[in-house]
Amino acid sequence: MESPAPTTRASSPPPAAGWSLPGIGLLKGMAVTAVNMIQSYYRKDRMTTVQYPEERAPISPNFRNFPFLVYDGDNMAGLRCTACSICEKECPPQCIYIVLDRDENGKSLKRPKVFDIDVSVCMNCGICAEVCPFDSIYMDGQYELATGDRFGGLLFNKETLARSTDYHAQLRPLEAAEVAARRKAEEEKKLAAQAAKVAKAKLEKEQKELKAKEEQEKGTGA
Amino acid sequence: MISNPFMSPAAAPASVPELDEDQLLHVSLGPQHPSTHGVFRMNVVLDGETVVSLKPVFGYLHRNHEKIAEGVTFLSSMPFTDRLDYICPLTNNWAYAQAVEKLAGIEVPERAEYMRVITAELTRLINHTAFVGFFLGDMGAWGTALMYAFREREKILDLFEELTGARMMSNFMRFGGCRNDLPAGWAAKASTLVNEFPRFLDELENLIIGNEVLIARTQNVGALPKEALINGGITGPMLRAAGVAYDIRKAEPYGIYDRFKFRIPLGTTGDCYDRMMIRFLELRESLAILRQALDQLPEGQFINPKSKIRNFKAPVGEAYARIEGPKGELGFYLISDGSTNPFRYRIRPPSFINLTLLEDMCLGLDLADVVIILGSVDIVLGEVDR
Amino acid sequence: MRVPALIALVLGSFPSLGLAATDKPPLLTGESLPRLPQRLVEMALEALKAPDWLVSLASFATAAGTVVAVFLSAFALLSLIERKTLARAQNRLGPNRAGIFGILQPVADGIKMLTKEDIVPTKAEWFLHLVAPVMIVIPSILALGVIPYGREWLPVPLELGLVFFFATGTMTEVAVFIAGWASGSKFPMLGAMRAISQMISYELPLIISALSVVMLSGTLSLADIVAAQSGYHLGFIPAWNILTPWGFVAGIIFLIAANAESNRCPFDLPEGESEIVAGHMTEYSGFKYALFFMGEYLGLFAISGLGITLFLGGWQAPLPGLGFVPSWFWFFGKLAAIIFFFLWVRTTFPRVRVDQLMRFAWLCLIPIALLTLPVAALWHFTANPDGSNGVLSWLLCSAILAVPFIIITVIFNRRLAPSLRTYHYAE
Amino acid sequence: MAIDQKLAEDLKSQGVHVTSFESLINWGRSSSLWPMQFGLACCAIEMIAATMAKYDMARFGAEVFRPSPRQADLMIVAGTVTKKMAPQVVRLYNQMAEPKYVIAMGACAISGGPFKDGYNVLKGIDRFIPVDVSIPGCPPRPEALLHGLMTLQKKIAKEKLMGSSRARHADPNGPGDLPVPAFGPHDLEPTFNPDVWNPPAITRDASES
Amino acid sequence: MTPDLPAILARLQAALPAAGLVHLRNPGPAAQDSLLVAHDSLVAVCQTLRDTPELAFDFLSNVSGVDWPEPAKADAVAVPPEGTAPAAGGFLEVVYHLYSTARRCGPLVLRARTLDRQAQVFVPSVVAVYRSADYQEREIFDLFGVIFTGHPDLRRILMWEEFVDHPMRKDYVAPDDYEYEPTPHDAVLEKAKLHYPAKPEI
Repeated sequence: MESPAPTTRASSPPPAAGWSLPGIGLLKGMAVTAVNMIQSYYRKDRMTTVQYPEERAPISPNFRNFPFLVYDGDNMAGLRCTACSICEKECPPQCIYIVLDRDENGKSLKRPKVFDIDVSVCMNCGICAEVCPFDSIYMDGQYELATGDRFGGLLFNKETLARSTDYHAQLRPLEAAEVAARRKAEEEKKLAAQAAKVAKAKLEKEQKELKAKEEQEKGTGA
Repeated sequence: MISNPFMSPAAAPASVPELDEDQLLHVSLGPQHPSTHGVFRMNVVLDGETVVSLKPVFGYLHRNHEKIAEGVTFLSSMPFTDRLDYICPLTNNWAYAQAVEKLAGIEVPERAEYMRVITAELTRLINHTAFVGFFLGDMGAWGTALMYAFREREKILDLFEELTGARMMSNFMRFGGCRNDLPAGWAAKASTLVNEFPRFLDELENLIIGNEVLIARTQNVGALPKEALINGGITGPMLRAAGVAYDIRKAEPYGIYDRFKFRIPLGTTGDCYDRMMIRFLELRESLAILRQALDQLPEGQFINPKSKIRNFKAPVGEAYARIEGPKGELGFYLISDGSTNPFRYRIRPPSFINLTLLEDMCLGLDLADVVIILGSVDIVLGEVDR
Repeated sequence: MRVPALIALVLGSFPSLGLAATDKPPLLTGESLPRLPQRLVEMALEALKAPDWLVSLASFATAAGTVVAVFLSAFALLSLIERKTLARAQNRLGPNRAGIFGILQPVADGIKMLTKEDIVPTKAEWFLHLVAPVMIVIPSILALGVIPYGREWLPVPLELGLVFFFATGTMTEVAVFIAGWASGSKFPMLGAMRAISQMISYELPLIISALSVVMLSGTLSLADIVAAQSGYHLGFIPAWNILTPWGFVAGIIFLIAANAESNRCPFDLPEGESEIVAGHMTEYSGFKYALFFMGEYLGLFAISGLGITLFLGGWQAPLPGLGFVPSWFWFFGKLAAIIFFFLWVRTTFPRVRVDQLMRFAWLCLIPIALLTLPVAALWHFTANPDGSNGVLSWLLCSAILAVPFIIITVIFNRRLAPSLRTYHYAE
Repeated sequence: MAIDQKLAEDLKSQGVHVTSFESLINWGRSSSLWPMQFGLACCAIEMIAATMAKYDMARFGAEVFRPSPRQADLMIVAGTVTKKMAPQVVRLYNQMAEPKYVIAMGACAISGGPFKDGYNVLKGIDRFIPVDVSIPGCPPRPEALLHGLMTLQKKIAKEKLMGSSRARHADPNGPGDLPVPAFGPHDLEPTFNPDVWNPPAITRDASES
Repeated sequence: MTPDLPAILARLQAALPAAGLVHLRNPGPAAQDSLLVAHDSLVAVCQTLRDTPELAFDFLSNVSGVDWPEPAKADAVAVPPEGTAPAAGGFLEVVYHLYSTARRCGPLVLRARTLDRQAQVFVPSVVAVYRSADYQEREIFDLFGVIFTGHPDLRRILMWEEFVDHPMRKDYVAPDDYEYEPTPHDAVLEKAKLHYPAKPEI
């Protein structure tokens, strides 16, 4: 149960000599600031200021700020979102509001009628993008959203949120390519499965017909 | 009642010296005060400029984290932990993930453990350099040290942004691993940073540790005997500055800390100067850990494939897990009743409990010392009030 | 008590004003450029056959106006340069968007300050609250009037210039205390208490270190003190007081005390914002606050100017053969160097604590400053007949002055040096 | 600040002067926004980062963080405003000298953000003090804060100092000190200031789901 | 390392025969068992744990309050020995996590329970033994309403003095400030509905 007592080893990490003059520390410090002051005129690592509106520091493509919705094709009709409400439930600050669109018979159209995100509440956690099973919500890097209109300007509806797949590909090339490849594979798999199903059905039908024919032939034969 | 030998004179009211009430000046430092590191408040009674009583007032940033966490799923609390100690979100992530892993018995793949160590130690670099900057700022040094600290911090934040997608609020760790793998070339960039960091440390040490004004301000200020510190629940660099060799990374190695060779720096007196120096020395040790971890970084999975993201439920039970955060012992105490939400979610915040002995440290000193002592405790209000 | 003395001083020196205006060198040379407005006014009034007293008064007003204008623009410039220098030391750019290189930043600040609401807290004494900022600015301007800026540029040639300077300087303390008291709030009061104890404590080393210069120059007139530092040793070393053992020590003491007197970092305790918010200025807004700011900077100019006059040879050129450059250029060059030094210190140092500040003044600065007086006398009596000092004199004076420094070093190494601390590692 | 009616009319007759005077003042105010040294939570760290070397808010003349509200022009509410803190914030706002501006930085300051369901969290500081610019994000990047500052500068540049549409602080009859909420047994009293906070009515749910 | 709970229990029972100590089992994978301590002996148990050199639990890491409106749930999380009668009603619980810095051992989990959730909400304070409990006990008093007898300065710590509720209790009702909720669902929707404008009569 006992662990050995910690072994201590004496050493004096600030390698100061035994005798120091008062004021040396101050002068050393002043030397540091002087070096920084002078070098700031010609060394890049001593002048790190990026003059924001004109210059911009590179921002990683992984940077996430607020979510956006992806649509396939050219317009909102291709919105991938199926209004399944998983993100709405998982969103830690509950800033997503989704209403499922239904036709006149009350049947689900698998698309959102309302999809609002209150970016004045959103905490940029990215959990919505993580849990979405339909690859439809991703995190945007856009951050210049300051506004004087607190109520109108910060409640994003689905038109404001929608972005094309191209936008996604431009923003996060790696992620978008991966998603596109996976979706394509799934699509192909689905198509293949469908084709296989059709083929199988066809085969079965043919076999059935064949059987029926045989039986008929048998019947006629008998 | 059993007497506590570590009780402060103020807690035992009989021993307060008789003072003429008219001579005393009641000052409320905070909640909006330049050097209370946020919205901390202290009701100070001064005799001249000497502190005769100091009562901290908390709660100005009480954001009900624990209550909110009981109402959301286990995973949804992860981004909230970022906002506890907002200077070092990744260690908070780790502490919480570790508690849930303990609660649910989830294994963590080796690569993920390495990623956790690397991010946690980078976080320690951020915290300790920023501490030094803020500490100097409390002494009225016009932010030069802070500027240098933040200059280096920005480099680490760029790494974090690439890895986790956010500068501060990383939300990176998941139960059983991390959210995503290291991007291509990230480890090389981190290595470069780690190799260049000592140069900056030399510069910062030249600027600070020999400064006679700083020495005069910090030496023999705020020291307490180590037994009192342990009894008061003080942890982290503050405890080690007094010479107690207690670092959870060594005492109870979590993650894979037992694989690395590193040392725990210890002070002797435990005054504010030692507290600062211990942080300088810990920075060097963190760099040693980082070098080893980046060298040994194995290939493999970054998250346990068995762990679920959606609809995660922990088995009935409770768990208390803690890590050595940059500010001290950060613990999470979780009770699960088997549902998707924790039944009880409690944080053991190092900043909050390290303030227990604030009054003891400040009594009889100057108002200016109070500011330094508070700075040397290294608090973050998000964690103090939660 | 001081105020009547002040008035007597000013009135007593009025006749001497005429002296400055009697000689008539050519109207415009580099040397006399700063006196151009004064001369023009004089000529205009003389042409109009104005009475002598009017000419004298107008000339005085214009001279004073020139100084005020020069230093107000210097104040504006310094407020920008300070921010830029601080920024550069911190690897930033500093203000650069208001005008080219941010040159209009002080203008913007001024406009904003002027148009900002003036708040008088309900608990404040409104009259004193109003008077304090004005009282901060006036003595600084008065003090600026007696400093010789150039060979021909001495706005008010007072015989007792040094006394006048220190007399006006003490008024700042009263003003700061009034500001703290009149605000009717705790932090300003704490700040004022700190300020008053600090300023009184540092006034002593300041005056004592100036005294050694007075002893050797044998005059209280600042112009004569500058004149006493003219010439060059060995043909190229300027005969400035700072380049003597006693002058060196007294100069450094003066520099430190001046820094403390003008409440600059690391002695900015009265407004120590990490402790007592903004000290005596906490309750001031708008233009009153700007006046405090202005008073502080003008005070800085004045005390640096005095330091230059006493120890750095005033407007004297640093090397022989530079006579073609106007003398006031040297003065302002030295001023810029000293101010830059103050800024540099500000970027680096943390603030000291109240009791340490006091102990430093009373146990360190004042004894050493007192020691410079006998050393200065020794210097005087061991001088060669031609006024220069031999090697023996140098060694003797330096040795005496080294004693306190050795004592300090020993104490420092026994009690505070960073090498005293050892740290252990637990595996 | 108030300019009397007659002078205003006189100036109006020489329109040019009024406009140039106005734009000069607005330029001065927008180029010298001194923020109050006042950080609440996480966003304060990004606010500090914005003043640091990489982003350098000083370029806009806005690095002079004044610890005293009297000398500050801009209150950057950076972080969660709790109910316990709200009266202090309102008091600080009242202590600032006109013209004063408020930036709500980050989700918490705008609306309570992720913590809005907490019992001690104020759902947006605009419930008690007028906010000029809101910067969403949790926390907003330092660039976003600079963008917010520039948005505010543009807003100040358009301010009218006289006439019916003049800015709040140029109106001598404008609101004086805002009422400071009191601590009640369960919540702040009142929970919002109706003179300042007028949210649009929401009719969700009935028609939609 | 994890402490050897049965050994500690035996030692405590030897030192304090009157202390009502019950070993509660943790059913989860963490397997952090706990000791339920009776009110009267809590301070004495802590004192013994701290001062016995072989135990040397000198460091009280964490004190947390838990609200158990349903005692069955509490028994499921911290399983009592077979045959113990379940509690009659809900109660408040204080959980202590102790460590030994010298022996590098912990956590030792202690639990103390109040008699009910309304009137008998007393638990003795351990500040006299562990000062680190000071602010944590105040926090539990503030948020759960447990009254720590013998605490030197028991005041609200996080909420303001005028506040009357104990918000961390499970039955706490948060104040109604749901005037503007653009994205409501679940519980928030119910509360926000109260603020929707009245529908015009058709």
